Amino acid sequence: MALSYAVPNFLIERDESRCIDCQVCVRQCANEVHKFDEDDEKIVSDTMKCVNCHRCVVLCPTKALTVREFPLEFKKNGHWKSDDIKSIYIQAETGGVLLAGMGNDKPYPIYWDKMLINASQVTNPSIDPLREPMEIKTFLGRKPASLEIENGKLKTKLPPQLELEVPVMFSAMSFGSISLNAHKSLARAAREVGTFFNTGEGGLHRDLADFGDNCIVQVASGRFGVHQEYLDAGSAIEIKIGQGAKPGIGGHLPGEKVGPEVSQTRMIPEGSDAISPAPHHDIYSIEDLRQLIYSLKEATNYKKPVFVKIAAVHNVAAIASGIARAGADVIAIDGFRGGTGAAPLRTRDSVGIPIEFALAAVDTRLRQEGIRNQVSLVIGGSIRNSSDIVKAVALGADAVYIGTAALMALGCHLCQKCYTGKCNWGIATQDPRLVKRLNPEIGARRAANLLKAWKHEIKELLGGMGINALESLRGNRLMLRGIDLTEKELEILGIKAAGE
Amino acid sequence: MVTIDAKGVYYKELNEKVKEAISSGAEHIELINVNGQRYIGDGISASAKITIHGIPGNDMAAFMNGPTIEVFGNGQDAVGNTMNSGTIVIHGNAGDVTGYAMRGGEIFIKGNVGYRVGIHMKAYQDKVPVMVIGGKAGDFFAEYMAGGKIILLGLGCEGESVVGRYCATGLHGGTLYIRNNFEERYFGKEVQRDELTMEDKEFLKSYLTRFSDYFGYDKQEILGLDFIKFVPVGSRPYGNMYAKW
Amino acid sequence: MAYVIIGNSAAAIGAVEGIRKVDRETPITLVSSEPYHTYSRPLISYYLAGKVEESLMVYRKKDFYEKNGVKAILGCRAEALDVEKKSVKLANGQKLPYEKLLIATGGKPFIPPIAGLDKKNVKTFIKLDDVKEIDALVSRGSKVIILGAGLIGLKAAEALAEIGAEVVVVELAEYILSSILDEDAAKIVQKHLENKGIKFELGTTIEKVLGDEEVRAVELKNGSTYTCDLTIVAIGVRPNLELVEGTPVTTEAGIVVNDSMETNIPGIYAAGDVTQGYDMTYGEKRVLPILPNAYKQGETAGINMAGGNAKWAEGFAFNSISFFGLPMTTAGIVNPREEGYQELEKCEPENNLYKKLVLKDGKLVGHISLNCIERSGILTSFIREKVDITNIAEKLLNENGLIVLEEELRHRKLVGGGAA
Amino acid sequence: MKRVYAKEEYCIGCRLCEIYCILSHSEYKNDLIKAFKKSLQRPPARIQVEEEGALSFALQCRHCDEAYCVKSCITGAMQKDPETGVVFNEKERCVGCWTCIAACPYGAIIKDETSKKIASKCDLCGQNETPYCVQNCPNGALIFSEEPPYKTSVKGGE
Repeated sequence: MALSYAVPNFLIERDESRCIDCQVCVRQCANEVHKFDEDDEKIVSDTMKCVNCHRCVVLCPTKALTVREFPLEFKKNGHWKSDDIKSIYIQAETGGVLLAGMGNDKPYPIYWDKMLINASQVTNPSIDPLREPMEIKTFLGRKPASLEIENGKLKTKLPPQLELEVPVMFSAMSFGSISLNAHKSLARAAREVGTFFNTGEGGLHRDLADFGDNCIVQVASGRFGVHQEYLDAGSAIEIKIGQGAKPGIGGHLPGEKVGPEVSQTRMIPEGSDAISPAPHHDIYSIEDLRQLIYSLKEATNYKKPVFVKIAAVHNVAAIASGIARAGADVIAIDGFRGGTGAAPLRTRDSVGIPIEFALAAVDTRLRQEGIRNQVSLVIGGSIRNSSDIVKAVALGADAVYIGTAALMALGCHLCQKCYTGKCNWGIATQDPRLVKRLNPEIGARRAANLLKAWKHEIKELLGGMGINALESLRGNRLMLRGIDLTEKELEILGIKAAGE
Repeated sequence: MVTIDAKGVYYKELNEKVKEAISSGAEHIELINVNGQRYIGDGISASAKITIHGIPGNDMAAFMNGPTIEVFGNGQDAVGNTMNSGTIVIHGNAGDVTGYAMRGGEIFIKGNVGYRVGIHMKAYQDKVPVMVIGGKAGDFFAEYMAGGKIILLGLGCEGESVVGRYCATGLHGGTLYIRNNFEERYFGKEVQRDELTMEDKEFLKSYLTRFSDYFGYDKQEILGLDFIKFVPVGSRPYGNMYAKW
Repeated sequence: MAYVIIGNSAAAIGAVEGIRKVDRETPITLVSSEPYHTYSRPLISYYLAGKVEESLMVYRKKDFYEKNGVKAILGCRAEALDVEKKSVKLANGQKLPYEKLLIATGGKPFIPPIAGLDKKNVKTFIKLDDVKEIDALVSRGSKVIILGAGLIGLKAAEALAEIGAEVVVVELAEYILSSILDEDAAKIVQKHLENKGIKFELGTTIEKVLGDEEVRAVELKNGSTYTCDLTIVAIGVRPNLELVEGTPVTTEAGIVVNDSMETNIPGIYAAGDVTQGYDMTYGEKRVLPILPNAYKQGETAGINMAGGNAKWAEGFAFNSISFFGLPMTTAGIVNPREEGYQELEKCEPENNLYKKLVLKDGKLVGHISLNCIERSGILTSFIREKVDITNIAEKLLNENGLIVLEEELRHRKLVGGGAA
Repeated sequence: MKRVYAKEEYCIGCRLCEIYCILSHSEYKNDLIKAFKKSLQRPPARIQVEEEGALSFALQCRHCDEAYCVKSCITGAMQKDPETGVVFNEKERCVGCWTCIAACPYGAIIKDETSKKIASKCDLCGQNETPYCVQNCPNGALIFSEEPPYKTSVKGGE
């Protein structure tokens, strides 16, 4: 084989004065970066293999390790950045489509950070959530245009609703793309906090059969693990049309990740590729989508809300309108920063639009068309913290999905190598030696803690605005002001500039 | 037997009636004057038989788990969509995406089928879906197929190709048995021909016998037909397409 | 009244502790012909080699008798047992009435019927007094003949070699340590001992003892002659049955006991090297002169004497011993003499390493771990627990771990410790 | 009594338990770097990780109610504290005969030949607090508890 032109990405620094040769790093690195050299009687590290996942750094009992960007620089070039050059080397060497994990990491503007939240001063006093009731319970599902009340009781029959104690759900991540222990962690956390996790297109493992009350089951183009019991198990069904990390293309779980458990859950033979085609082959139109929505409603006797999840793309507002009219109860929109276990790099980084714009556009459009009440809006694909959530709700979202943030709660250090199956944190892997690194008791506690913390923060932000119910903030764009935004951007977001 | 007259009945109401009949123990339900009502048999887990006179609408027997449905008429699009088990017999043609993503059960169609039929069929352990098509298939036949077996007889199609373009592209599991005329160039590069084994012959004999019985063909004549067997080149069609970023 | 214990070693101490598990009050009288506070008999070779001081040889701390309400009559033989009157007569004339009696008189060395072995410088190697006498007789360069290459003989040989004596071990069997090793393992150990200067004469015994008052030389049956300053007879111990001779207590090779350690006479118990108790690996009653068995028998007897309910039917041979740093543990049947046993071996003489597993019907009944003793108690536990190791025997030959166990047994081990 | 129990499904084979066990029994109780770099002869860890493929767990002395090591000890050095239940070895009287090793059904007693030959074993870090191994297990694979994590139908060892 000819010489590889690849250069190291990371530099591992070992402080010899701190290293006690305990070899925890050696044992913990699935990429085999560290090794004990018998001749020199010390640990040596192969920088080429390092993915900067921080597993060794975190577990090192004496904190003797540091990982840094490899300091090698290409000659300064305003156009050819180092990633551009490196990707050419890789492709020239392999002829392959560049595959990446997690979400778009390019320095596009983060619009969440260009919106500011209002607070009460003097007028309309703020509310202290520690003393006063603060309602952030959220119901997802179609709302009737009007309610009829008879003798003090609701007469109108409500379509099925999901009840959330926090306006945050764990977004769809399949068992296969993530480990069973990751699924267990999210399921338990969802139950503890009173929200939902989403199976993704990978079926529901038998160990999680009891978690149906906190589970959204997904139906995607590959229809893996989809059968009557599965549809019956979930509290809601999500038809996945697209996802933010890879709008317009399908998914592909490589055969090496299809071990016995994944095989059984997806109901496909061990070791075979699980290919989710780009489109559902029974959906080529809004009318076809309606057909699948109702086919699922028929199959579950109209008892469960049906979600339709799409990626945020250019004409998302029109598509969302069509979805609402097709009978979906909830529309989930995934922004261009949404994560994934594996996506072609170019798709991940250059397809789709920011969720902030998509959300504002969809909410506006549905209101204009007078059908906003017919669907709930759930957005995902970049939510990092509770203020992002508050801003999203003010822009019109009913709830948000978190994926990347949830995985970080479980230990993910965003090395973006999910597709290698060697996740050192036991999340994006099926290797039993790695999977057991994620203890679901610990994972569930961490994920639940995150949501609990955010719940408090949301209440505080609401209280600051003098609002005591999340419902009162929903679509209340007056609570937002833009900063560092163009006229057009402000117009799309439907918010005023700071100071206005 | 319970007979339900579907004339002028909205699909939702019709399907409710069918489900009610099944939950009250009916073993055989006859639907008459069916005219385009959708979702018949969807998601039903039972062993009942449903006989349909007329033309059922789209997504018949989607997610179905057990029943037998016999249609005296044509089927529409997405018959047996993602079905798990049961038997469907159609005394006519069937539309697009018939048997999409089906994982178990059987579909017998007397006539032709539309586009994208058998797409993404899959098998798991003892669940091996089977589709027997009397006539010809449209484009994208057996695309992305991951498991199961399809027999395509092409009866009455002499002189024209029994499959359309992009046949079996992306196929990575399952077996196709296709008779005589087809355009070789229509096939994706992911399939290859294979020899018929004794097991294949037994399988063909069993299903062709039932096909003949369902649709009144001369059994000896049908059993005498020759088939060409297609199997996947590999179970990982796109395994080497990617480079690690 | 109440409890009388004859003996002061592991079985007797086990009995005291057993009684006190059930009955904290009733006095116990303990009688020993030796004048010492209870001490560890196996430590006498360490004492001789100068590796342990006498004060550290105590088997239980100095306050043991006091704390446990034991009246210890030391240095006084129990001479006669009157079963009818329930009384033991001591050498000092005292008569000790008992309600429950434990006979834990141990073993006494067997002296073969060779003329001249009654001479002054012929010693045995059982008690502290033995080594004290030996210690007075030997010094660097002393020539010592040891008759018997068993555990005692070789421990004596090691100790004497360590203090600089020239040692010749004479053994009738074809290989050394024949009670705990097989021939392959014994060869390795013998070589190791020879490297340390010990000479062996195997397959022979003393034909003739030369000398007047003292032994000056021995002539062996194979024709060799060795001059010597000291002869140690260590060809085994026999149960010390003197106390029960002429009484209705049933004896065979030793005092016959049931699994409660009671003899045929109600109220009279026996434990330790004096008994013939059940050996689970052989499935028959045998004399099992090893310390852990003595303790367990004594403890069992004690509990039952005090009105508790204990059984001990898990006895089998097991030993851990080292010679000049070469450690070995062995247990159960290591040399099956009959058909129906499966033997797995790993033999690496270049590493002084040997391992053997003996199975019957898929279950482990014996093992030898020479120079690979780490975690060998797991093997011992398999014998005791009658674990079917058919599927893991090969793995066990290379690794003594719990990891090789199937899930159920592994979990059992992981949560072990509680008496439940 | 409270014992340290291993949950094999979450043991990640990092061996931090062994490392912290060494720390706990070193002269520098709070400084890993000193414990490893300054102690010339480190005694062996008293907890041992076993690993084969994806299966791994750490095991140390079970502090048996009916301890074979105690009953087999030829010198009386190995004892069970009647108050705390801790099985401990009195260094001074131990002669390193390893009979306890031959007796322990868990293989939990370790040869320590760093100075005088002695049998080394878990002492629950003095029982004052949570043992170091449990405190420092990064994945909750060791618990210090009255209740074992696995229900087994048959009694284990003793």
